[in-house]
Formats: sequence, C-alpha cells, structure tokens
Amino acid sequence: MVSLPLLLQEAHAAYEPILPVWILLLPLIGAVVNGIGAFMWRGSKSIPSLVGPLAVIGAFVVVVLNFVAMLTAAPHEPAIVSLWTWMAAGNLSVGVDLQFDQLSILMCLVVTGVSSVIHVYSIGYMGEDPGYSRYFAYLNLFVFFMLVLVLGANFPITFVGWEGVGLCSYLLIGFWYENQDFASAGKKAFVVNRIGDFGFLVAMFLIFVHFGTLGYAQVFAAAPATLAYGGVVVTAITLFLFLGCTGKSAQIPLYVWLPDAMAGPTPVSALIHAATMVTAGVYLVARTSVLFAMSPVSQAVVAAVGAGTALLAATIATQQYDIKKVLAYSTVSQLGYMFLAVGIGAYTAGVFHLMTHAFFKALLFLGSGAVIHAMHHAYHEVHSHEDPNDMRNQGGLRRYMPITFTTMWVGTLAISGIIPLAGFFSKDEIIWYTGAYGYGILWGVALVVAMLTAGYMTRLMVMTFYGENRTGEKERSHLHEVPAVMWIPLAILAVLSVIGGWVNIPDALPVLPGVHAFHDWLHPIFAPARGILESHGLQEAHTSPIGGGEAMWAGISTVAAAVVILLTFRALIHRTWKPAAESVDPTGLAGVLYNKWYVDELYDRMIILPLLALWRGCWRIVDAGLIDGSINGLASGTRAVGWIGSLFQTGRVSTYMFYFVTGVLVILATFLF
Amino acid sequence: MIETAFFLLFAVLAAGGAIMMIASRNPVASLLYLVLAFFALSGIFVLLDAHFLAAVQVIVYAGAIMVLFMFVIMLLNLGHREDIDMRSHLTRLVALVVGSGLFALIAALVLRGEQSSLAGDESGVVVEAILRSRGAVGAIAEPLFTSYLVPFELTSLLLLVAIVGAIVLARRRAP
Amino acid sequence: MNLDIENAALILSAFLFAVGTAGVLVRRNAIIVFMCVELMLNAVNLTLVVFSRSLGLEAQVLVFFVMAVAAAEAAVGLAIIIAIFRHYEGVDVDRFNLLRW
Amino acid sequence: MSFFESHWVLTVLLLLPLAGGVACLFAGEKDAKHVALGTSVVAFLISLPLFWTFRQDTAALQNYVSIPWIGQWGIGYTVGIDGISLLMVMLTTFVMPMAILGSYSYIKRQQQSYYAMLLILMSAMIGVFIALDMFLFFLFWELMLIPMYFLIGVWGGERRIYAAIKFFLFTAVGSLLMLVAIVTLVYLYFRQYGVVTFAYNDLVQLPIARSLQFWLFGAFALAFAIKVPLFPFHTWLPDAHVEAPTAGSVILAGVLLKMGTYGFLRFAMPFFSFAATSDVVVNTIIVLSLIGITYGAWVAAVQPDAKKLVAYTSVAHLGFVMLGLFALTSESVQGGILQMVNHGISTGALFLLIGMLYERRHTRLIEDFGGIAKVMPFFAFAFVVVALSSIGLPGTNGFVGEFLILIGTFRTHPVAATIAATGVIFAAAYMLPMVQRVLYGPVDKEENRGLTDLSLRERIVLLPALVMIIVIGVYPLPFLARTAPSVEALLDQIEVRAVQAPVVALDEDVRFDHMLILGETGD
Repeated sequence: MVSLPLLLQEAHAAYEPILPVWILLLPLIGAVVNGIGAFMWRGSKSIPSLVGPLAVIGAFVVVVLNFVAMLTAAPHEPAIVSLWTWMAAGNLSVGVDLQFDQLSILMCLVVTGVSSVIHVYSIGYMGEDPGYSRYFAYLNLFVFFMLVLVLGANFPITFVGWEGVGLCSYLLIGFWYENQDFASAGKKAFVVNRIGDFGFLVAMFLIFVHFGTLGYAQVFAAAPATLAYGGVVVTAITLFLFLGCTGKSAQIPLYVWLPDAMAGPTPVSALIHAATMVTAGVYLVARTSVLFAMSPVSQAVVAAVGAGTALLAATIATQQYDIKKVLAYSTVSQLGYMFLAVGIGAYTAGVFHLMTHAFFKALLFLGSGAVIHAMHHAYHEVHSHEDPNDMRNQGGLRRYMPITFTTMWVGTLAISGIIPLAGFFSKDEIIWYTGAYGYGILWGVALVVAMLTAGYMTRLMVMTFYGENRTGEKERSHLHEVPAVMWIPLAILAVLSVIGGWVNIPDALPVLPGVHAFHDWLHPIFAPARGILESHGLQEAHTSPIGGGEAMWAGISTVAAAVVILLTFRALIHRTWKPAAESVDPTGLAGVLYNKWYVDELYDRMIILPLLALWRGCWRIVDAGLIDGSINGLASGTRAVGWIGSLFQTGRVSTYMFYFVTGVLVILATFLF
Repeated sequence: MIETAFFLLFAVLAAGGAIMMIASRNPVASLLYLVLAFFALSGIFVLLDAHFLAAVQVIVYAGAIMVLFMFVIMLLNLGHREDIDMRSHLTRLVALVVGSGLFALIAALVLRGEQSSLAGDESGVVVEAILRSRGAVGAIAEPLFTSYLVPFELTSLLLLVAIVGAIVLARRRAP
Repeated sequence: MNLDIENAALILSAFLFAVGTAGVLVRRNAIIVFMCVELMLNAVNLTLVVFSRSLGLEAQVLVFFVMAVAAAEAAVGLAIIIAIFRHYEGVDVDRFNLLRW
Repeated sequence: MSFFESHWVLTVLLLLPLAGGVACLFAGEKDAKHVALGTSVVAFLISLPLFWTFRQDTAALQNYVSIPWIGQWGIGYTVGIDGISLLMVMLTTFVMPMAILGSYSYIKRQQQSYYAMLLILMSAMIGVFIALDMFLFFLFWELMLIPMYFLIGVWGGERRIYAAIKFFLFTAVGSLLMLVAIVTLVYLYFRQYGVVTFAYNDLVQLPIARSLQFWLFGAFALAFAIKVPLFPFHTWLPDAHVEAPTAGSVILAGVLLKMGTYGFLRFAMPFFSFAATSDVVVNTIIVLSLIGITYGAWVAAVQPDAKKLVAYTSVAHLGFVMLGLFALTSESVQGGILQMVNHGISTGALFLLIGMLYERRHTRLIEDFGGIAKVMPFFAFAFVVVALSSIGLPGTNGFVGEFLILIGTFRTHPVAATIAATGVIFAAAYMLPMVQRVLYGPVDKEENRGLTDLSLRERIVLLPALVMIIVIGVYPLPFLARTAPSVEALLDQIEVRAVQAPVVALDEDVRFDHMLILGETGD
C-alpha cells in the first residue's frame, strides 16, 4: 500500500487520480457480495452490515484522498481516466472514461459522505427486515451508479449512471414489493424518469451530430465555435437535456413520481430522493453549463421551471399530513431553487445549495425515519395498523425522542435559512443572484417560497414533536429514542447542516468574514460558462429589483424566516389534531393543496387513460380487427370459394362424367369453330 | 357395292345394339345387346381389312369379357328388371342432348376432315399389300414383336397384376 | 356427299361413343355403366382400325393393347363391383360417393 | 490451413445437427434429449473458436468454399462467413443448447421427433446464415419452415394448428415471390454474361436496371419483411409465439426473426442497391419500422398474456433493427446487427422464463400471477435482469444496440430517430407493469403459494443469457469490431452500386422488360 503522505507528495506536482477504479469498484463489490448474500445466506445480518457500509465508507476514503490530492495540486484541467473503449462504430467512439475535476470530486464527496452516514443508519433502520441483504445490495449498487453518473467523462457514461440510479430507485421504492402500491410507485418513478431519459438521449444524438463526439471536454471546448449563440440547435440540445433533468430531479411537469417514491424505506428516501439522485439534474445542468449559457431561452426555461416548481411544491407541502410527503414536496421545492440558480447562471450557488441541501434534507429524512421507526415499533407492539407516517397520529414526541427532536430542529432551521446554518448561505445566495441578475418576478417567487418553507417545516415540527401525543394509550409506552447506530448519523448530519455553509460566505455580510473557498474551488469548472454569459451582457446589479443591497436582503430574509417560524409555531402550538383515522380530509383551498392541485388525477385523465384506450384500440381494432381481419378474411374468402366449388363435387361418377363430357364438347367445339 | 350393303347392315346392328343396351332395363338383355353390337363391330373390322382384330374382338371381347360380365350379373343376382336403374326424365333429356351434341360435333369434324382427307384414293392399298404378303396375323405380329415388344410384354404384366388385383378385391375377407 | 366406308365407320364410331356416354349418364347400375365404358372403348377401337388403313398397322397394334387393357380393367373393375356390392348391398352408383370427402 | 480457417468448420456445423437429429430419431424416448443437448453443445463448442480465429481486419468472406453441385445450372455448395454471419451463426449455436435444455421437462411426448426437429431446424438456420449460393440459401430458407411448422403444430398449445398454418402461409407466400425474383436475377445474369449461376458473389455484381430493381427488391423485401416481421406483416408472430412450445418461441425470437433482417442486409440491399437506397423505399421502411416500434410497444402494453406481450415487444425491437439497417450509417447498421444478437439473447431468455412459469402453473395470463418474487426469488432476479435488458437499460446489451441504432439514424433521419427514441419510454411502459403484476404484490392466489424456485437445470439454462446480457452491455467492442469491416464494405458496396445502377436494361431485348412492366421508361 502506498502511504498517504507519499500520495500527497506526488499530488503536489500534478493531480493524478488515486485508485480511481476503486471508487467505483468498492460499492460494486459490495453490491455483488450482498446480492449473492440475498440468495445464499438470507438469514445472516452480520455480513451485509459489515460489507454494505464498509464498501461505501471505503469509497468515501478514496474520494477524500483524491480530494486532498486535488486540493493540493489545484489542477485546471480535468484528469481523465480511460478504462476501456465501450462502443465504437463508424465515427462514434465512446470510452469508459472517468473525469476527475473539482465538480465531480465535490459530488463524489457528497455522495459517498452522505451515503456512508445513511448506510450506517440503515443498519439500525432495516435491522428487522427480512430483505436486509438485498437492501444493502441495492443501496451499494445505487452508490456505484451515482458515482458513475458524476464521474462520467462523456454523456453516455453519465447516462449509464443516470439510468442506473433510476433502476436502483425503482428497486428501492418497490423494496417492499409485496405491497402493490409500493411496487406501483416504483414503476411510476421509472416510467416518468424514462420520459426524461428520452430527452437526454435525443440531446446526446444532437450533440453527436453537431460535434462528432460525446466527450465533455471536447464538446465544451468546441461548443462556442461550433454552435451559434442562442441558436436553435443549442436551444434544442439544452431543452432536451433539461427534459431529462425534469424527470430525474422531479421538476414540472415530471415531478409527480417523487412524492410517491416515499414508499421506499426512509433511508432510501433520504439518500436517493433527497440528497443525491434527484440532484443529478442540477449536476447535469452545471456540468453542461457551457451549453446552457449559450442559450438564453433554455436558461429562462430552466429558471422559470425551477421557480415554478419551488412554488408549486411548497404550497402542496403546507397541507400534507404524511411526514415523508411533506419532506418530499420540500425536496421538490428545494430542487426548484437549485434549478433557478443554475438557470440564471449562478452555477456555484446552485451546486452550493445542492451540497447543503444534501446535508439538511438527509438529516430531516433520517429524523423522520427515526420518528417512523419509533412509531412503527409502538404500533407493531400492540398490533395496530395505524399509519406511523401520518403526523396526525404523532405529536408530543419530543419527550420520547430528544435527540431526534433536537437534530430535526437543526435541519428545520437550516432549510428555513436561519443564519448561520448551512441553508442560509446557499439559499440566500440563490435569492440574491436571482434579483441581482434582473429576474424580478422569479426573485419575488423565491422569497415567497422561502417563507413557505419556514412555514411548512415549522408545521411539521409542531405536529410531530409538540402538543399532546396522539398515538394512543397503550402504544405510548412503547415509544422511545432510536438506538445509537441511528442517532449518531443524525448527529453527524446535524453538524454538517450547521457548518456546511461556512465554506462560502459573501463579502457583503457584516460581522462574518468573507469566505470564497467554494467559489474558488468550482471556478475552473464554471469559468467558460460565466465567460459566455458575461460576454453576452450578464451583469450583477448591486441592488435588488426593489432596492437594497445583499446584506440588507440577507438580513430581511433570515429575519422573515424567523418571524414565519415563530408565527407558525404560535399559531399551531395550541391547535389540536384528531388522529388520522378520525379526521376528515380538508376542503376548500386546503383541500386542493392536500390533493396536490389534482395534478396526478389530471395526468391520469388527460394522458394515461387516453393512452391506454388508444393502445387497447390499436390491439383490438387495428391488430385483431384490421390486419388480422383482412388476412383471416382472405382465408375465409378462399374457403368460401372452395365451399362453392365443393358443391359441384357430388361424389357421383355420373356427375363427373357430365362435367367431363361437357368439357369435351367445349373442346370439340373450339376445334370445329 | 356388296361391301357397302354389309357395312350398312353391321352399322345398323351395332348402333341398334348400343341403343338397346342403354335402353333395356334388364341387365342381362343389355349385356346381350352389347354382345350383338360387338359382333357387328367385328364384321365392320373385317370390312376394314382388320381380320385378326375381328377375330380377337369376337374371342376376347364378345367371348371372354362379356362372359365375365354375365358371370358377375348372375353372381350378384342382378338379372332382373330394376326401375330405379334408369334415371329421371330430365337426366335422360340431358343425356340425349349431350350425346347428340357429342355425336354431332364428332361427325361434323369427320365430315369436315373428309374434304382435306388424309384418306386419299390410295387408302387401303398399302395395308392390302402387307396383308397379302404377310397374312392377317403376320401383318400385326410383325410390329407387335419388333417395335412394340416391350409394351407387349408389359401387357402380360398388366394382366398378371389385374388377376392378382381381382382376386384380392373380390375375396371375401375373414370376418 | 360421297360417304365411303371409312368415313361412315368414323361416324358410326362417333355414334357409338355418344351412345356409350349417354349410357353412363342415364344408368345407375354399375355394371351397365361399365358396359357403356366398354362400348366407348370399342368405338375408339373402330376409329383406330379405320385410321390403320391409311396410317399403318401400328394403329391395329394399339387396338390390340386397348383390348388387353380392357380385359385387365374388366377383371379389376368387376372385382371392385363385387366388393362394393358386398359393402353396399347394391350396385347403384349414386350410393357410391366415396370421392366426396 | 487449420480446421477453423477452412470451410470444414462451417460444413461440420451444418451437418452435425442433421446427424444429431437423425440420431435422436433412433435414440430411446429417454435418451433423445441428451443426444440433442450433446449435439448442440458440441456444435456450440465448435463454433466458439471461430470467434477468435475470425480475422477482424478484412471484409472478405472467410472460411469460404465453392464446390459445384448442379453444374449445368450453376448451383454450388458455396458457403462462407463475414462478420455479420459470424455473429448470426454464433447466436444460433448459442441459443440452441438453451432451447434444448429448456425443453427437458416441458416436452413429454414424442420426444425423439421433437428433438430431431429442433436439430434439423438448427442445421437449416446455420445454412441460411452461411449460404452464399442463392439456390442453397433458398433451400435452407424453406427447409427451416418444415420443422418449425411441426414444432408449433404438434407440440404447441391449444390453437396450435391455426398458428402453425398461419405461420406457414405467411412465410411461404413471401418466399415464393422471392424465388421468382431469384430466378429473374439468374436469368438477367445469364442474359448479360451468358452464364447460368446462382452464386452470390456473381449475382451481386450484376447491374440491374433501376426501375426493375424496385420490383425485385419488393419481392425480396416482402419475404424478409414478413419474417422480421415488419408492420403490418406481424400478426402471425403473436399467434405463433403463444402457441409454440418454449423452445419454439426461443428459436423463433432468437434466430428465425433475424433471418429477415439478415436477408435484407445480405441480399436485398446489395443486390438492389438503387432501390434500397432510394428515398421512397427508405422512407417507407423507416415509417413502417417506426410504426413497429411504437405500435408494437403500445399493443404489448395492453396484452393480458405474458407470452403475447413478449411477442409484441419483438415487433418493437425488430423495428429498431430495421430502422438501423435502413438508416444506412455505419453506426446504425452495426447497432442493428448487435441488436439482432441482443434481441436473440434477451427475448429468448424471456420466453424461457415464461415457459418455466408455464410449466409450474399452466397459465400464461399475467393476472394469474402476483407476488412470484416472494416464492421464486431467483426467478424474479433473472426475470428483472432480462426485462431490463429488453427495455434497454444502460449496462445491459439492449442499450448498446439501441443507442448505436438511434445515434446513427439521427445522422440521416433525425425526426425518425427522435420518434424511435420514444420507444424507450414505451418499453418501460409495457415491461414494468408486467414485472410488477407477475413478480410483485402479495401472493394472493393459492396456487402460487407452493411454487418452487428454479431448479439447478433451469438456472444453468438461464445463466449464459444473463452473463451475455451483462458482457455485451459492458464490453460490446469484440462484437462490434468483428462486424465493422463487413459493414463498412457493405455500405460502400451499396453506395457504389446504387450510383452505378443502369438507368435502363443494358441490352435491347425489351420484350422481356415489357413483360416485367418496366418498358422503355425508367429514370
């Protein structure tokens, strides 16, 4: 083994990826071992508990090594590791190439870091599940594909990861496949994602046709010269790419799968449907920032869709009762923020929010997982079939689960943007740049969403942890704090949610020292795109659309968030909820929001049912009727002619003799005349 | 002239026998009319210088084959009048039309062919010469045993097969 | 029109053939039908004999063969009639419709 | 020249299954299957070294031999392979052992003739792929019909007679016209050069008047389009698949359908390059392929019968292949060839899996299952992997083929490629609901509770397919490298011949041209 100092020393000269293959190989090995384990030693818990988390932690360690090496070397060019040629035909040559640069290593850090924590958490959460080994196989496989996604040095390799994580998402959402609804949710996620993947595919085709290559480095280098700024081609490419992103990252119009995806185990929701996979779309836009920067139309679309999704999802989140649904819509909403950021050209801000969001949303989900775990345990003990996810059944849990309670508050404050937690810095940066780059309406939307976020998160906290406990008399005695293997990850993520934002502190803020580490780190990645944007008139205003500087608005938004939290808290703290079984569904505006603006129903009526009818029609009418009908008609026509002919076949010799003689007569007549 | 007279006699006998054969409702009578027709035909053969064939006609056809028919009729006890044997009037009419049509067409062909006839004035001359030099039997034996030897031998095989076939077909199977 | 014996014989043969055909059509008795076929064969024989006078004696050889085949056919045919008679208790050709599937 | 570089390897591959088939007839009822399995495995082992002895640097025909057979008609035993036929032959030898081993417990009556039929079929299929004489090719093409007819008609399901006759009539109708076209080709060659020959290498040099090309191409295309099957000639396929025994379906999907696409590539396109590259033909076939892709997927999505569903997916997949071939770019054609292999493996495996279910439950209706993953975990694992391959998930073989086809097609027909790409959505929309309804959910049928997981034999049957799904998905280069020279040469040849095709017939015998309804026009 090469010792760490030696590695670092070497890295000083020029950055060389350290054990790059192992980053991918370790989770893959973990997946294979656990997968075999799922068949071979089904009862054993120890092997998966060991192999699953260790594989990811090992990958995390290697990533950290690489990060450190890159930190010391500060390369300007991405390091590409070519493993083998994947596809080669005609002009196309796609290699299995991995790209190590500031962006991908950052993503790797987030992915492996959060994954490690969640793997450990899963040991506790999934401990009682019969599919324990299978669970870790899927989870490891997910980490593998996610790393492929972020490390891919060309579009197809990224696409492998892109669809691979979709597969794992599908498998994990439907992990408890015996529940038909859960399996359906997985299927829905996959199919909706496929619509996005279609966009990704077409974008790749367009890129290949115009660039003759699919490698990131080559495409981005050639893009400004090859494509016209604002032209149809680059707009088409980016819009198709963005279609892919809306699928993977749950944006309008393809966000509908994500809330349903909460059917999966909660650590999965934390890892895949909050921290990592769903941010892949943001990553992709950031990765292809050069292309997006060349198309103002696409940028506007991305920003508008992002802001719109943020608002829509936030409104829905205010009226959900399922704790995970609230968090799911919150995730959709926060992803909207990120797209808003990368749409307006504030790529660093988008990636920054991606990272901090990974911390606090993973924390929130794991916290909700702890709640559900406790609730489930309590219900299980008394054989009740109440829904442990429903917040109307919870309440007052702070007495039973103090650690969870505390860490959840950290997450809530972080996502609400309370200074100095992580969410404050990242979200505030997005809001500020939206205004500063002149997107007045979107800026307003972003501010409103920030308020809504603070509101629904406080509602979640109040309903879950405050007030009377609504679990039930017998159940209450079984409520208790989760084991250490679960709360330690919570604590780690809570710490990260606090300090995660400190890598990037704006100069404008008073008191706090300005830190640009994050900006500087990603600068080589986004410099080309920023260059294009700035050469086409992107300017940062020093005041918001309605006046006031960065510091002032940062102050206003954090104070406003705090005020919303306090007001919501005061409004709800004395309110009483009936348990879910006794409640009626809300009506009016609240009912519309509770029913998610009826978007699912709309899709069902407008798209799915007509399509199914069309398909059935194709089968019954076109296939069985028209095509087979005409062919069978031909056959029965032949048969009918044969039947008519058979009437002449009496089987009597004299009849045949008659025909025969008649024939002879005719022949003779032709001789004669 | 006498030949024409004989021809007319035989022709009338043959035609009459044929008509009576299909008109008679008694199979035995039919058969006897047919034999009569065959005898008349044999006479016409003689008139046409086919002496050997005339003999064979009498011996094989009128003699052997017709007796075979008679045997079968008697064996199956069919020697009595059967009314259903004859078909309906409509069928008879159709048969009449078809038969006369056939006759008319063939006759018309014959008569038309007569104008450009292959049978010129010298017809019969060659045959008569051969008959004179080789005799009635020799005239037909010569080609039969030279050019047509193989078909001739095959005929014997055919007859053998027919014998075996007849035995197999007509044999009463053990129940 | 000058009707010499040869042409007259040809017309007679046509007549016999037509009568044989008509007989097959009108009669139901298999044996009589069979006899009609024999008659038709003989009509053909007559034609061949007529032609042998101008075309050579090979035609008479052919007649000889026809007779041989007729003998064989009569043997087999009558055997079949016997077999059918046993099966159907009759020789009515309308009742033999084995050809119809 | 070693065995693997001479024609003997092909000849042995051709004759060995025939011999095995005869041996099966004389083997005992119990032993026939072992004989058949042994024969097919030996054939596979013989074909395996070919993959490496095959020279990748040339487009020339390898293992070529031409021995006169019926000399005065110019018919010879002419066989040889290039990269395309190499993959097809190997696909055949790969699929057959799986099909045979998969029949071990499925077929319970008349085993000798069943396995004999399978092996004769194998010979015929190999013959089709290696024949380079039009007579020989047609002989094998028709020969293959007979065992397949019996496989469906004797060992099939309830409506087996209907399906067998439908299959037979469809295929026979097409091939008759092809025979006419072959004879016309030979006649044209004779008129041009005064030599009667059926040899592929000669006929492919023949200049054919442009307007006549359309007629002859049409005759060939009909035969192949029915076999592929291209929309709207596909309706025999679902019936044949549903009624055929498992091995029949596996072979039908795995190999037989490829004969259509192979025929286009090997015969119809080089012979009649002008017609094959003309806008009207290319657009027609591309439109039909697109209909096949989308329509096949749509109809598949609403099928209640699992086997029928998979049959319709074949229509969609083969639509992709046809799209790739007629986009006429090297990427798309190579992708098409690879997709032929992929489809053979993954759809073959799907049929095997459904057959295994059928053996246990004697039903193929999707609604009769549910929760199978609980009782048959290994089955579920294999089923999911194969289904993912079928819907073209990256990392499996299906993706590589589809990606190459689409990206190549996009270069020449961007709109068509975009429409075809929607196939990836529909693929998920038909496959995943089936996976869900069969594997997932509670075990709510009492009959399903006692199902046993796959036996060792069944796992062995599936294993090669599972391995190849991943191997081709991750490292398809060896396969692409072997087809690359052949495809490049073929595309060049098509291009050159399309340009050189004479506007009118070269000689003055216009009577014949009149007969073929082209006359003095021709542009």
